[in-house]
Amino acid sequence: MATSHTETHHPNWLQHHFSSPFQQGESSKLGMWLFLLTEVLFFGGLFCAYAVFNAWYPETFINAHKSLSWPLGATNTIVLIASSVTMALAIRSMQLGSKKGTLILLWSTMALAAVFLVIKYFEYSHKFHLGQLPGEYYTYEGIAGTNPHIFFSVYFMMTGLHGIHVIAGMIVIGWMIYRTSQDHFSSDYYTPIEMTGLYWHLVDLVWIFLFPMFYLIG
Amino acid sequence: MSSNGQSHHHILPLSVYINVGLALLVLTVLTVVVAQMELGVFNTILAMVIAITKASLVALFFMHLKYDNKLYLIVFLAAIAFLGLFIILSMADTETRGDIYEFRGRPINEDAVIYNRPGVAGIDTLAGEVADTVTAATDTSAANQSESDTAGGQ
Amino acid sequence: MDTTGTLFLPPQNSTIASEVDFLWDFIYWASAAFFVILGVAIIYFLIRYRRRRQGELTSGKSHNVPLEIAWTVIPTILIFFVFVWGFQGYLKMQIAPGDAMEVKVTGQKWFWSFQYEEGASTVNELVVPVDQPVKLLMSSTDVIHSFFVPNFRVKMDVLPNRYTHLWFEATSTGEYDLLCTEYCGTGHSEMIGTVRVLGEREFTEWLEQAGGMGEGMTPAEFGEQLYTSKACNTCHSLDGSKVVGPSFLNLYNKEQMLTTGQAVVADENYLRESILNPQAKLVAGYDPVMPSYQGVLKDQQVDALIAFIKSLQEQ
Amino acid sequence: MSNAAATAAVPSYLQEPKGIKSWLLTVDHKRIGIMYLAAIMFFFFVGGALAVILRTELFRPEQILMDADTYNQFFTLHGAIMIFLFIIPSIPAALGNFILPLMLGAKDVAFPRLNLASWYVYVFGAIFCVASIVLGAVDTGWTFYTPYSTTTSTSVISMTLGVFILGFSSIFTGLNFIVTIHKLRMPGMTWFKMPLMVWGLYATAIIQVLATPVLAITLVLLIMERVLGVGIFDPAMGGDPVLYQHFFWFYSHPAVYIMILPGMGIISEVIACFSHRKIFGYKPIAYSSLGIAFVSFMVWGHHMFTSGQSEIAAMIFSFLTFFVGIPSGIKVFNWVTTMYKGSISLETPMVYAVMFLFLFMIGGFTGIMLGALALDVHLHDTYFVVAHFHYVMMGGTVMAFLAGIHYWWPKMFGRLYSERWAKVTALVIFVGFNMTFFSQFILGAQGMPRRYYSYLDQYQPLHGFSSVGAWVLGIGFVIMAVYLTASFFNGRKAGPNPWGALTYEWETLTPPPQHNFLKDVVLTHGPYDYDKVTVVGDFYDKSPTDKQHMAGKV
Repeated sequence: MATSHTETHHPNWLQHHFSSPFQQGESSKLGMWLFLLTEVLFFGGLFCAYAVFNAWYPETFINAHKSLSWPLGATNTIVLIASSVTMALAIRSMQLGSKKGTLILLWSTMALAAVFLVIKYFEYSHKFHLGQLPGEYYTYEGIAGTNPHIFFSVYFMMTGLHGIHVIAGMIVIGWMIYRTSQDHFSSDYYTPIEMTGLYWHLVDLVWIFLFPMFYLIG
Repeated sequence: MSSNGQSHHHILPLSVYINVGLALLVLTVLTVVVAQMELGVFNTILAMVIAITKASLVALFFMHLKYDNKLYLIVFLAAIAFLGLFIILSMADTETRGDIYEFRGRPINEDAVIYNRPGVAGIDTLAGEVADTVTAATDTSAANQSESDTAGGQ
Repeated sequence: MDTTGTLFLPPQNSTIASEVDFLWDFIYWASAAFFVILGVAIIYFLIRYRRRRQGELTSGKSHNVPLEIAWTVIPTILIFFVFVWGFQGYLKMQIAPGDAMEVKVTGQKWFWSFQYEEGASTVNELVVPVDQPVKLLMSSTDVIHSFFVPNFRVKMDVLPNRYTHLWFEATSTGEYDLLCTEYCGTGHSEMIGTVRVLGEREFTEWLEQAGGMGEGMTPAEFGEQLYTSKACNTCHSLDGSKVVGPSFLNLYNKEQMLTTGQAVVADENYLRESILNPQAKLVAGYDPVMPSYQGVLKDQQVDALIAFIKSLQEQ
Repeated sequence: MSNAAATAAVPSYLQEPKGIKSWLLTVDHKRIGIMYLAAIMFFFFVGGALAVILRTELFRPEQILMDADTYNQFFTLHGAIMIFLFIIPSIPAALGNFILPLMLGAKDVAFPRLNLASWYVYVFGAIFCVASIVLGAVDTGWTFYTPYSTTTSTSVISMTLGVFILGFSSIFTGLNFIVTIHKLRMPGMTWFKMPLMVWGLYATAIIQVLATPVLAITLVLLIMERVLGVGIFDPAMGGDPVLYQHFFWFYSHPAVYIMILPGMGIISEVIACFSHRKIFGYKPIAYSSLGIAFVSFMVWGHHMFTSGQSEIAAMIFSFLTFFVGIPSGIKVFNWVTTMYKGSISLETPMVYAVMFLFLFMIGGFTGIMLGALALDVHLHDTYFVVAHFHYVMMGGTVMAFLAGIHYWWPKMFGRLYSERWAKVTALVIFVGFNMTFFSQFILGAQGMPRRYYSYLDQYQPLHGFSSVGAWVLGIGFVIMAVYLTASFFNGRKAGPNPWGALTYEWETLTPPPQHNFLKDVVLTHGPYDYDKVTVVGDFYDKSPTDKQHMAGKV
């Protein structure tokens, strides 16, 4: 664990109960990964629901998925991938000690996240307009197969939960932008940005699966 | 390595991020193209294979799993493994209910009667929980409920 | 066959019961053996090795490979037998014999109804012949219930919009408790019925006249009988007190205020509609919980119930 | 550490810093542990009072205190409070929080602020749960089975939202513990030099982070079902109520091990300490904790043998269920063997540990009965199940919790309790417990279904007996509250190591100072090296001298 010569080096961001910055950084990272694990299982329930109902009503799922616009979904996928790249580069930039580069890249990530949400907004409002709503509010009649509302229940639950995560991510990125501009970070200490990055990549990961599940194969 | 805890792993060259980003882009285009073809079950399999590839790229490079402590990789794989366990064991039930008696494998009414939920509808219940005062409103909703019961009853 | 029951288990009145009880006995006695061995060991050690002097050093032995293998392998083997027997018994419970008589069971808040292929129907009383397999095809109209007859050792949940099934073969005539074991609300503990096992001939006779009005009975008397047998009594009192639904006392020709705000007179037509389609005109102050009796009651029975309600006029 | 005179001037964590604000904003794991302890004890007594009221109602089949609806709300509250507000946080969040960093020789848990947040989240969640009483109570049972929970008119949303929030508290604690155990062990403490309590908490924490999110999403879906009618669990809309049960038990079965595993950790500590002997089979006990945690994720379907799930699923789940039995059995064998050739002193914690062994054995054996498919069909959802899980949860976890409370009480508050009263109380609780719940085994096997407000006459004698037992049990806990309170205010002062234990929480002052240890600790002996090192506990050594530490020789 701790190496002895770290005792003398005690920067102000090092908490008292850690014996070295290394120990603190590793702890944060492990904590973050465990948090991501809980996120995976949180989404997991919905993945399970998707799998069960997809197996029960395969025709419905195939018919219903055609009502989603894959060009919009694909655009959103590309937008999120781009935001992941900028996020990863923001961390790299801070590793190199460039505050300006980090700020630009964080702002780009934020902007791409906003684009994602705007596209999602148009998709949602179109669905609302058609009456392709979850569960008992479903009124659309153009989809053949049993229980098409279940497809939309799962669709709205999963993309909605994902959307909430995107919004939460934007809030955290905003906080990181603020802290970066206040010179809280340096090439020695950038753990919070790194953690934000991990979270943001997970949001991207989830979407990488949601996209084919709903837009491509139903 | 210095005493600082962060730079113990080397900083990846810019090209890694750009290349991975481009690979993800190509894979996205590929999965869309493949989905337009009619390949039966292979549509699903291919889409999932591509998604898993993309996810692995993100996890290994963007999330640094390839370079970091292997413990994080274990944590991440554990999450996937237990999710898999959850889905597989749940579906071990939902997919085999009709094994002995076929009638047990499916609902009695395949098509749901969407607007015929037993009891009080959800929104009204919420309202009732927050403030139990609007009795008149709930009464009418109960009446509507019973009308739809008559309409949709078997 | 043990028909008296033991300290723990009720009498065995079905073919599967002895198999279940064998498994019980096996686990019970194996557990008792382990419990006694370990219990005696604990007490013996507590006495034999009680602390006599403070601060003495003790044995550092912390492994004994043969012992550890023994206490891993032996329970594993025992448990494997338990699993196999348990699974075999379970399969027998699941697969009904091909010649089983079929009865349709409906669970509702808070009573059971049974429909026979021959057209008869009963409430809270399942009548079956002895020594003949009976297969129940079960579903619920509201929440999950569970069909349980302790003396038969059978149980199965009753789900809405899904069929579940259960079969048994009663081995002796008599009356056995039928209980709901899946929590279903206010009347859960009142959702109790009877399984009446009849001899083969008696059963055939019963099936023929089931559901009909007995000879020399007035419609009101028949209605009174239906009032209990169809479980109206779980929700409607005869003494004017409010239970789940309105009391039958003085109900006939009474002016009722509906949830819609309209008033209606409880005449024959209203009573008939309320039995067959209870939610159509709901009296204010009551929940829409009564199930429809369409198809459960025959016309003659509805008439009899109305006659019975009419007879309940206080002077 | 032996130099008591020199260190007496150091203020304990209870004394410094002062003021209510310093408590409410503390990030000290010990204070957070004590705050948790206060909160869970409050809810334990609320839940216990509900239990006594329920048993009183069940004394006779007819109405005694309340009507059926009230009864249904009471048993729901009893279950929800005891499980979500008491047992799940009891050992990990209250005792574990206090003891884990001390055992590891760490200054605090890895994320102290997250730890405090976890407590506030707990309180916040508890408020929602309690608010449901005012908003119209909940009558679904703690399992919230659909479609009953989606159609009942009671305030299910408030309660489920409360449980949802409590889940986060549990996740925070688990996450914190895993990181703490991985990263903050003292120099020299390798994985197999950790006390078994730490292994228990580690296995528990793994379950907490893996299973709790699934409960969270289940409850979100349940709330959505009520609010938007999404229909995923609604049979009338093409959904599946049995799927809800899968979702629910994927959390709630492992949750059973969240409750029992740390309890098993405590028992390992207490038996080793009071037998004054190296624990027998350290590695098997440690691995069996992880084994139980792992297998616990694959057995949830045994709650659903009669639910209408498929025969194949029932077979798989029954088969896997038995693999939980083996590691639990191994633990019991190891504990009993640890007592062999020990130097056993039967102080109160050890009394509870022995009670645990007996009660947990009965709980375990009846678990085998419930895992056997054909037999479970008969016993499922009867009082047999009620008795079984009370033997495991109360006879197991609560006895372990009480053993832990009595074991660490001197460390937490620096005072001893009345040993005589504690032993009498333990006896009262043991008798009351068996009266209450053993009779329920018989009731259940005879066919008495659970969650019944009234019952058939033939069950009355045993119900009556059980109710009397519940009163005895209630009296036992009241006595305990009295003598522990008395000890808190004017118990005899305790030394740093009353029981002569070798784990490192006893190496610091009693009660510990703010940052746990006066200087950094390094591992010098294993947690159970009673064959090499011996310490006479200051509880036994009544003379206030300084020769307690006699390392290596007698």
